[in-house]
Amino acid sequence: MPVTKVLIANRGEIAVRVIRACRDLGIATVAVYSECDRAALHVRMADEAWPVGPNPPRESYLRIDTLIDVAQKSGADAVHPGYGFLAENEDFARACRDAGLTFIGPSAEAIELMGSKTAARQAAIAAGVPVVPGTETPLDASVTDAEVLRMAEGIGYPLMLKAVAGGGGKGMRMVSSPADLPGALRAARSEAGSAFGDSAVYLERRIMHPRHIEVQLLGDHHGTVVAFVERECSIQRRHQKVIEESPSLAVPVDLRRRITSAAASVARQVGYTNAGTIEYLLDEDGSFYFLEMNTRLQVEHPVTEMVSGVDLVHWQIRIARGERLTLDPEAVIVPRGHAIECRIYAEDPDNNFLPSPGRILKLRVPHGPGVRDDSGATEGLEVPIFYDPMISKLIAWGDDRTQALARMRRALREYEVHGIKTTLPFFRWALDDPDFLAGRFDTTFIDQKLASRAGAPFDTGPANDETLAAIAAALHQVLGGQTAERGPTAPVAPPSRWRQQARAEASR
Amino acid sequence: MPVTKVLIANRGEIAVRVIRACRDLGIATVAVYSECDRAALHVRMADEAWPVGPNPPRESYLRIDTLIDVAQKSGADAVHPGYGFLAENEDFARACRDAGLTFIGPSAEAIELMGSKTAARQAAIAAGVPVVPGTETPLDASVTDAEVLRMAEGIGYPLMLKAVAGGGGKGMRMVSSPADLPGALRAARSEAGSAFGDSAVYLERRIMHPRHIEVQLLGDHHGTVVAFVERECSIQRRHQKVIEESPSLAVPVDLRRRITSAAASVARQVGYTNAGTIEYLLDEDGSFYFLEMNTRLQVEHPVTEMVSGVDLVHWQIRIARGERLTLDPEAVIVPRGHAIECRIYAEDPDNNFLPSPGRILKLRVPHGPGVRDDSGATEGLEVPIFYDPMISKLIAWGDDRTQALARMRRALREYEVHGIKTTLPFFRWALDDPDFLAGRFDTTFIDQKLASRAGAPFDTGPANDETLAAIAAALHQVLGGQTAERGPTAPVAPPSRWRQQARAEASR
Amino acid sequence: MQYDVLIGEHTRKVVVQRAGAAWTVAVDGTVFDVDAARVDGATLSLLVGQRGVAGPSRSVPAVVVSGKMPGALAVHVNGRQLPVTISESGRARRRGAAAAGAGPQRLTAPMPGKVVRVLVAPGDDVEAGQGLVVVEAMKMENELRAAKAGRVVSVSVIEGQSVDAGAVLAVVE
Amino acid sequence: MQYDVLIGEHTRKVVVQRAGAAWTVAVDGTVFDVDAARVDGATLSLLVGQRGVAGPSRSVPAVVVSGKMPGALAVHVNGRQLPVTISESGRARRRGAAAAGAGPQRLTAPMPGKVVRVLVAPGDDVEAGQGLVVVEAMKMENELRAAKAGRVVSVSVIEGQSVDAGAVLAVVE
Repeated sequence: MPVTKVLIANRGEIAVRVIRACRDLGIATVAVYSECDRAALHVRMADEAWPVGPNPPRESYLRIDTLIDVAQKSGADAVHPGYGFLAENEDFARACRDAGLTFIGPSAEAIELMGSKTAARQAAIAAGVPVVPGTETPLDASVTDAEVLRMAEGIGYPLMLKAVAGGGGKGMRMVSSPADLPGALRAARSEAGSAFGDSAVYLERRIMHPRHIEVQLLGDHHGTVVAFVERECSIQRRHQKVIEESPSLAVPVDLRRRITSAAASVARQVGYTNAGTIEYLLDEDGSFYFLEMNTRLQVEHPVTEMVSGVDLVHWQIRIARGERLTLDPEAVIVPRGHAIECRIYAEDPDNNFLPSPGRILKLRVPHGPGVRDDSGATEGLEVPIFYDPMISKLIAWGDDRTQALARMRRALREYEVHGIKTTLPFFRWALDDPDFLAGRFDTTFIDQKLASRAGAPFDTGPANDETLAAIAAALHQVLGGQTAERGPTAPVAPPSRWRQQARAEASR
Repeated sequence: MPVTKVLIANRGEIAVRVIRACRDLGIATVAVYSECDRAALHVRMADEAWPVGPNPPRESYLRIDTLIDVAQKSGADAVHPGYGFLAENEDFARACRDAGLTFIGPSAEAIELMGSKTAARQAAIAAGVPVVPGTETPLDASVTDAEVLRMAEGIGYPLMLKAVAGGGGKGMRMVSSPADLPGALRAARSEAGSAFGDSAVYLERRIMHPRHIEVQLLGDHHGTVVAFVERECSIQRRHQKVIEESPSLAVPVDLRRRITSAAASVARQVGYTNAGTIEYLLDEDGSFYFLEMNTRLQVEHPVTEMVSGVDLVHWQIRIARGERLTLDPEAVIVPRGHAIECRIYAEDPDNNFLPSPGRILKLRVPHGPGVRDDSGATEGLEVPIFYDPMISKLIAWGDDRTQALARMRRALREYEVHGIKTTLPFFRWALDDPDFLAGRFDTTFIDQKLASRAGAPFDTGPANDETLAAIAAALHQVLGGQTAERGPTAPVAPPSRWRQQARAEASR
Repeated sequence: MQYDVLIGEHTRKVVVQRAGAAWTVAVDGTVFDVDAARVDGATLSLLVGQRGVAGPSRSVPAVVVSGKMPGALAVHVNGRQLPVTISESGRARRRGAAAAGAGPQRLTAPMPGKVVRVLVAPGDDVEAGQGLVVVEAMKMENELRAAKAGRVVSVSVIEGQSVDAGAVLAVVE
Repeated sequence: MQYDVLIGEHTRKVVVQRAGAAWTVAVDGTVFDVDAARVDGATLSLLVGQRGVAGPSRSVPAVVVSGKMPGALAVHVNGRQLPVTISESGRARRRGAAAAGAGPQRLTAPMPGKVVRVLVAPGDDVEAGQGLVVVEAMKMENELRAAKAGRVVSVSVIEGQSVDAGAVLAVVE
């Protein structure tokens, strides 16, 4: 299957990431953009760029028909879906195939199969991989509360209600006693219905202090599957990963062998090709349970690249071309040093992590040894309100975890984004937390820490800072600084005015 | 020896590099600056910054007394010299020691010893390392032409005349026959005299097509010396390295063992501590000759860091603290992948590589997998005329040389510096040269290629580019772009006007 | 030059005087020696020393971005963003009060979005920090909270309604 | 709008017309459909298509920096720096000639430095590209060369002399 010109059906940093990989391989790139993304970095970096519609994803980045049409008009022979949007949509994968386009990802069948959590559980069981005890069939509206209660008895409390089509914590509820079940069931079904168009849920035993551990893998079209050293993704806020690292402090070598080979057998079980990830819950006693499979390249793939030396996007493309995996499976489960990633969002951590869209007036990105920044942001760019507010992934590598953390702390200090609020102060705080540094955490870590902080500001420091700010402000006036860094495009008045006010109020 | 607060007796990218290393280790930093460097990046990044005098190096960065004074006033307990300036000045190392400051580098004695090329040759011979046949004693003005001619007979023609105190190609002459010797001797001595204050020279057999290969090493204060996989530094313009890589295509594993252990024995021979580099000439027949030892951290150290995973500046500091080297000598001679560095200068490759000082109006630095940028430049900064015009070191890492080159090509394409000329177009050309890509080169490579190009422009492309430029210029007017990107500091009028004129004339 | 500089709740008197090539800056009476250099229109490199304590050697890079309202600045020092209101002495108090959001609190939408839940009704007493309205934007539900305790006097949106940035959602008195 | 755009030796007639949200740009008669968006005061994102060949889809990021002289621009496209002189039609020829350096060639110092060698004397005939004066700056010796063949009419510096940026070193006619 030829891959000489790739349409990237995505935006932001992952579109930029894929463009870079294509450049490395001498492959032409076609970007697509919604109205507000016209001047975005991925549009400027690609060889070609085509409009795909208005700002709402449903009318642009999710329009399969438009994307296929643009791919054909532009003469692309392959499509990379990135992550999110249509990356795990079997209809899109199928539409590409039907249009004679190479879909750089797994088969539509694999996406469909692993997209159903219950089907995925069955695949894992068939592969002899432990799963969290729970129901094996979807519980749609037709299943009565009484029946669900009966199943729940067999699993035991506390348990989790999860959406079959779920993800990102939507349609998820914890139930600690039979009495709570009916209400939770109703809530979860309606949330799932509105979020995924499918109200079916399933039951799962609640592991009390689990870590979220996942295994990246690659499969070629010749039956070879390679699994990589694990990623530690327990640092989550509201079920959203915010910090990932590799390797995990909680995974000794023997366990690593078990979870990686288990991941590989699940992939073989379903004839999986291209890049994918097996997610596990790791219990305190060291036992692990298959959680789900992500049939796409993941946001956090760089930490695996940093410790394995493997360019996963290069391999996605080479696999799609039909090349054979030549990686040494023994080598890629041995981490070279340690890597950690912080997902930097346009959110105000001192305001309940409220999205902070707007124009980036100044941007200073860290550099130097062991630092990598995968970003879609540039000075002058407007962070739109329509999409995921992640503006950058900051990755630090070190010979060991200590060095990786030190470099990340240094990079976070160097990183400057002006004009919008970001989660940088949150990460500066997190990387000084003794429990995090010691590796004492599970998936509830951040939410608990945040609760215990009761909204204490992250963007904080010695009172002396205010004195320095006063000095800077006065000299800025004296030295006649620019009255506004605004460029020719629309100013960010409303959000910024709002933030200003909110801050002033918050400081009462 | 405590190292808790480091004065960095340098400027530009290396000062920034050392500041980052100190940050990683939780060490406070003191920057120094000459008048024109007041707002430089290293000043802004350090914890403290102190003025050390006017712009000419002799009056600021080379003022030992001032630097020691600032170190003591600021309460620094250690000094890092970077490279260049006082990095290889034994008086400075001694002055630090006498002032009770830890000099983060080798001993004054080692600097002095290896600073004399003839003494260094004798040390190499004593360590059983081959040297280029030549004279073992300095030939100062007292040695007559007749005597020199006699020595030359013993060595054979063609031969090289080199300054004993030399470096950077100054006071260097090639002599192909006895007739040329007296004239060349006069020229070399006078050049050496004015450049180094020492007119003494020595003779060396001329290796016709040598590669410049060097071995990085570290020595601690407990007798341990570790040598790293070699660096290939044959890509030089006028005896100045411009592209370095590691490993070298010309060094098979067995040769690597020989040159690394030879390097280690020279270091042991002189009781060398901290970071240093042994430079070799590698002949076409695979025989290698000791050339000289650099008793400092080198510009090109990042390529070694990228393939070894070792932070050399961290180790410089840890060694200075008296820590023991814990690196596995077997591991660090096995390269992890391949790394390559391009030294980006503020020079106009299309104008005989004339320095191009001035103000950086816009700067876009490449990012993404495998790319590292060590730079002292930021937007708004003036590149001063008083110092080395290198503004950045761009380093690319890849799983193999092909991937490293691909990523470097991608990064060079992403790199944008506006307001001054840089050598970026030169590197874009070099990285497409088939001989370079195939590894067919020696130290004469670039100068030969440049000669054969007879000044053909590097900053070139399809005529179509001019059409696109015309479109951009017209729309820039129509859309009302800023009439000048000038900031509050002095404009760069003369150089830019000059360049403009030169360009217009060149295009006749 | 003399300025009133409001940061948070506290207004500082800042007096700036030339001192040769550098500056003497007094903040509420504490005197600093400051060497200031511009990098670009928004970026300053400050070297700060406290009078009698040390020379002006502490390196403080600062970025000052101007806001919409006159005198409203966002000042970035030590990786922190501090909203500052500055005015030449005498004219600060009123603007300060305004910036501090005295009087009725008008809860506005931070960005365009959809109201998914209204958590209070007119007449309700609310605590500082209590959630009032939930707006969905950027694929996330954002609970907008009361900045101070009071009584809800009006709610101007209903669930499912789309709102523009800056739209008033509710007023608390 | 109609412009005369001088690049190198060749002046192009560029006609720009609105076409809905985009533009039609004719360069010496060849018509392009162009979609243009500003990123900042100097940066443009262009999507270019040749009329009848393809839609405006080729992505061309361009940075346009203004020079000292009116109409003098440095345009960066495809990683190249192209000096451009632009003017509304009719007024380009003269400026163009000036920019092209017609008449006697005044060799000026690109930056402050020290004259280490003077390689020619008044009356010498020189080839295009021949070295005239060597100036040391940035720790390097830089040979300044004749842009075109001619006769040296004057040399205004001597060896060892310090020169400022822009100082005339020699004149070739």
